Amino acid sequence: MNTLLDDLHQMWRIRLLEEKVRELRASNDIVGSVHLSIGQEAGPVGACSVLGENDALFATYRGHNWAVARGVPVEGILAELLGRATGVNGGRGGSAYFSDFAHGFHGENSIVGAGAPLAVGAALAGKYDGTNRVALTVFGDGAMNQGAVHESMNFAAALDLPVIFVCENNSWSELTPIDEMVRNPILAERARAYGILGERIDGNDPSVVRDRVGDAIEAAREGGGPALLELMTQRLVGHYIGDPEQYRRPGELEAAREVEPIAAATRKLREQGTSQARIDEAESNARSEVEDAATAALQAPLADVSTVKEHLYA
Amino acid sequence: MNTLLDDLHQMWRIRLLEEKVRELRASNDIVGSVHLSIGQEAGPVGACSVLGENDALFATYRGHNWAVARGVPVEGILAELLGRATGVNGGRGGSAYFSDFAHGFHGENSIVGAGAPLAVGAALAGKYDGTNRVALTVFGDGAMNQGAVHESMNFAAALDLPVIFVCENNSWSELTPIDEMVRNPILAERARAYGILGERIDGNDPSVVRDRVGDAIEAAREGGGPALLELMTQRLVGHYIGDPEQYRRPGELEAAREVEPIAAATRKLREQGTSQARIDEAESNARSEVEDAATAALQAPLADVSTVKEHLYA
Amino acid sequence: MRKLSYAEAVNAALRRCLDEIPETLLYGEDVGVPGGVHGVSKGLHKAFGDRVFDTPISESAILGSAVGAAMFGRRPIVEIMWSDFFLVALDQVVNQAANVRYVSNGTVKAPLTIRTQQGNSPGACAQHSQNLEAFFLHTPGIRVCMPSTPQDAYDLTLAAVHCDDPTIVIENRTLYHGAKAEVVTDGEVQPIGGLRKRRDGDAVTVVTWGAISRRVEEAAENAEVLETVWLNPFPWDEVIASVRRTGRLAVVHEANRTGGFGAEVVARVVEAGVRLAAPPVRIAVPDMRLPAAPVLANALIPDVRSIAAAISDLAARG
Amino acid sequence: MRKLSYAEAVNAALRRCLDEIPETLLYGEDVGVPGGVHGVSKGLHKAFGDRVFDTPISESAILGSAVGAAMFGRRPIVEIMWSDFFLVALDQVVNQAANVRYVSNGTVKAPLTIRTQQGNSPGACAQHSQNLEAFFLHTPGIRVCMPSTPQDAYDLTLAAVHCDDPTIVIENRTLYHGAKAEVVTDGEVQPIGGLRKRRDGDAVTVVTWGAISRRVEEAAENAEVLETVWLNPFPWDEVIASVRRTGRLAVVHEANRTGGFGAEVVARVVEAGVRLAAPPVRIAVPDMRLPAAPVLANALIPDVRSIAAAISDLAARG
Ligand SMILES: Cc1ncc(C[n+]2csc(CCOP(=O)(O)OP(=O)(O)O)c2C)c(N)n1
Ligand SMILES: Cc1ncc(C[n+]2csc(CCOP(=O)(O)OP(=O)(O)O)c2C)c(N)n1
Ligand SMILES: [Mg+2]
Ligand SMILES: [Mg+2]
Repeated sequence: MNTLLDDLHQMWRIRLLEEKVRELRASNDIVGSVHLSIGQEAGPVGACSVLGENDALFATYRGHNWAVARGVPVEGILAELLGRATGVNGGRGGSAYFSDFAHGFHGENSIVGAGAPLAVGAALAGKYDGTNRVALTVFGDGAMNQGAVHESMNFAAALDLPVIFVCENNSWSELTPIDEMVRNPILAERARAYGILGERIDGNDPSVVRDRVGDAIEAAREGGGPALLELMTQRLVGHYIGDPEQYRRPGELEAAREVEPIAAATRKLREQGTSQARIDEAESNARSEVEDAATAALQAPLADVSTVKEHLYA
Repeated sequence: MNTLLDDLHQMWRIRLLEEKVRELRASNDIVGSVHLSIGQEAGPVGACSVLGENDALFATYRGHNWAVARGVPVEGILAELLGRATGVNGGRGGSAYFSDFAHGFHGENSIVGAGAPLAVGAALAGKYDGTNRVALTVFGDGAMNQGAVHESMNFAAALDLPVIFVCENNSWSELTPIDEMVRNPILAERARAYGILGERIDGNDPSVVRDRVGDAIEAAREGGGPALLELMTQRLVGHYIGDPEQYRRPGELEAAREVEPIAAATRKLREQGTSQARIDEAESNARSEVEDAATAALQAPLADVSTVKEHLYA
Repeated sequence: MRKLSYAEAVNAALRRCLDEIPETLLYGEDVGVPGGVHGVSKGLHKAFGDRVFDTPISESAILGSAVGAAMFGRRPIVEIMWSDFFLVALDQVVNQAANVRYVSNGTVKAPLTIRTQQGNSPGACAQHSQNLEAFFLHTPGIRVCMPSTPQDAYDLTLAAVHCDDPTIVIENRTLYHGAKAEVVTDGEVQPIGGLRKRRDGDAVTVVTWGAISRRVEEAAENAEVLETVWLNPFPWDEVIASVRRTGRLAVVHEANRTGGFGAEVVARVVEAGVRLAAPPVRIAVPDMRLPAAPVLANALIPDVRSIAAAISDLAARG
Repeated sequence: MRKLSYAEAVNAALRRCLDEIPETLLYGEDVGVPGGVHGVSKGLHKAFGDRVFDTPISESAILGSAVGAAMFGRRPIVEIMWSDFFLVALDQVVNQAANVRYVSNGTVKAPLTIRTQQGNSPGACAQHSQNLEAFFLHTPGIRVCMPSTPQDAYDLTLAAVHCDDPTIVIENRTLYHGAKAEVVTDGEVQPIGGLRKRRDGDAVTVVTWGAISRRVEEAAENAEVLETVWLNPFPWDEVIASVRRTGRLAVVHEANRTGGFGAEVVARVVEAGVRLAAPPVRIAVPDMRLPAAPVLANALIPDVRSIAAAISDLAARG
């Protein structure tokens, strides 16, 4: 089998889900602010392919890509965003704060950096429950300046906990460029402060991510402690749906479209001589999956108001 | 004049103030928890000698040494600890949270790491008020793992603010050794993460501290931005008065007494041929200052209860 | 007079402060060049240069630096994008800003202004929907106001920046881009404090604050609606006097009921010995986390109908 | 039966939990090898090895890791040395722990226990003297208790660790090393909730919690003193029934008055339509920062005499 072709299919599943979400937001079937991951498909596809069943995954509000790559059903995600009873959290989480433990997705988080301490805890639990669990937490470049992320990296390092800190560097924190908010733009170098492995890698190539994250996971599982991986990538769309993106730099998006994961993978496959038919199939299969999921999600009943007060306490 | 001899005198002023505080705590004239700086006299003496009048200084609960070195009258400090009306804050701050703006001491802080953001603000103000102020904030080794300190270093770096981050590494955070709470024991190396100058220096030699802090201040004042200086030192007494210190490592205190600032300076002066009389004088002058201050402070009236509700709001 | 939206009114007030008070600074995440994620500070960086700037995503550093700068003579105006985000840095408000004046025995002050916005909006998750005014109102040393109209957004922002105490202005994103209204922008700077009587009536006194005030104003038949735009200082005398007259009290807030500031309002009124014709009523969100799905959130947040029903029910009782 | 101090009672409860519940972990700053800065966890690292450990000074990581570990089947017991220190990391309690069960629609739980201690002690500064229970009691999803006797310290700690919700146990350092008392350490684990009737009387109902309860018990002549050791869940029915009988209500807490939980108690009682012979009274610290000098702090914190005076005054009124 062809890994890159599979990766392309996985990336199309994310891309097309997000396109569908954008469509449903435009029609107001989905309401509220939505953060798309278009352009950031390679990281989750590469990383989740080396995460084990017992491993933990904590993402952010920009987490649809990680949820899909981790195996959360597209229909459950769409239903969640649509506020349906069949959503992964029955509509309680929404676009920016859903989770699906049954599928190994331990949650988005709408507080910047707040997923990191939770991941540390998941790894800590693994020290005692015999799972030898590795916890992966993903956050953005801007989150590197949040106190909780700093505390988590040092805490995991001091306790030799198997936590993989994945920083998706898409060069923007909302509307502000990361290179103006730090002096040392190579965020991976912060790993040295904590005495842990730090690497900046190509976040647009799923195989690179698979290899580097895979090695880090292996080392962590063997007791080597945490690692910080900086995935260089780009957000091809606004920070949120509706973002006028006035902050974009000249030529930025054009250049980004050249290197973005799906364009790159498609080019590579062509170079490798993969037939256009199979390349198209990777997209079309994903498209029908997303279309079917959307149809089903839109037919599902709205979240059940009669249960709105349940489950606050045990 | 002999700088080292002056430094010795300054260090004795701190040492003897602290001895007096310990005495007054034992007699319950001072109540509550008190954190002595015995053994950590060189840092403040060296650093404050190169701080300008308009510069800012933010310390911690272990801040009597910095207050004295900065020029806060010993009587005002003792009166504050004794809860007297003549205390620098009229008794409101106490041992762990007093300040004296009139003498350039902008406050202790009893929240670990919380002085750092305040210092960033003082430096920020200096960008606009024409003072070209440098802000120095001092904290311990353990505080390096607090989120607010991380945020402050990056914030100051990104904005090129003249903040000198002084980490007094006395190897203990309360009852826990710093070398077990971090993987990379050289805390100064964290400076790289922020793209700022970082140096680990001898914190027991006031002249070394004077030189290195002096250079950092100069660079910062010229727009070079912040620096992180790690002062290697030791706490010769408990974390707080009454600390049984069961955590001490074998031989630790014996070794520390060899290198502690006052012993070291005295030895050096002897080697330089300074007469014992002048060396003794450095101590005796300090002793009479502290004794007189204590007598005066003890005679001062208790904090004025009739004003206890004043100054909460403008 | 100019017609301004709520966001434009805040912007106009900030512009005036930056213009008239050289000590002011305006900063926070995306506040400078981008003009704010909600567009509230649009154009101000252009107009005032490096006194208006962006910061890293570091709330402790943002708030703490504002306290420090204020201690050194500046008048920083900083933004916490959502009040939920105070929770990563509350120390700098409660343990730092609130103590500056009192602990220094009145020798130092910290005249900073913290702008934030809070509450639910359709689809917002539990981490972006909270109403946290009760935390600040339990913190001696901090001033708090909550405008819900363009004119108040302008006036309160101005008053807050001129106030010598640390002051939190709690805005609401659902109001930012609503209908424009005529706003007096050249009036005197008002002192902090005071309330707004939104409706006359003698059956019930309804005390409310924040965006939900707009619903209350619409819902409250024959009630005296007092919007307490300033929560600290709180207009106790006026509220108590009103309840003395009507004999009935309802308090409406979007924060969840238990431990909300509505309890304080009820307590003060009864402690004052006001004779009530019927037990007081609090109309608030039940003690839940806020679910994202609008149908669920709407089942928890009082709307015009449920507020009207509760108030007329109170008017009829006793 | 063993005679234990308050600190020893907490220690005994922690030991039993570590012994009987393999999922428990105990950690925090100085909690492991040193046995806690107040000696509460003494001997537990020795007894339970790496299930009891020390951490960096990183409250966000301590609290957040406890939430994460709890989501993955552990029962972490973590310490926040002073409740004032929650303020650097409150996000992990309010935005994270409190949401786990509700937002996951009941599919995930976070059974962590957070031990802390709070309040003033002689000489303590404003940053080490606060009483912050009102913050937690305004946060749906969090359980809160506050023991003031060795037996309750034991029982509540045990109940908290066994509880499946995030639970905060608020201790008090002035009680840790006080007189020893006989403590039943082999009883059944009690469910959360419930109160303690400390005194019988029919003139006044006095509701109180925390260390100040000891003063109230001593001060309250002819009053029914109800110590609400559990604040969430709160025993509303019992409190309201008592006030119905006595017709008079006083609430005493060490937290500052405005926005304190005493307001909630007053509000609930009057909302229930209880007929009062005199207006309710709150006895609390005035809205100030806490000054370090004992003479100043003592001028603000209610003592036995002022509590007794206020209560008998209430008994005489109306
Ligand atoms: C503590 C906190 N501060 C601020 C915000 C508002 N906010 C949401 S996303 C965001 C930018 C984050 O940038 P980055 O970490 O680079 O992630 P990206 O959005 O680029 O994926 C900010 C400031 C928040 N949610 N939480
Ligand atoms: C946020 C916060 N967490 C915990 C504490 C309790 N505490 C006071 S001092 C201290 C140790 C600090 O160690 P270090 O930074 O090395 O300073 P040192 O005491 O050695 O000077 C701790 C944990 C605190 N005051 N604030
Ligand atoms: Mg980014
Ligand atoms: Mg130390």
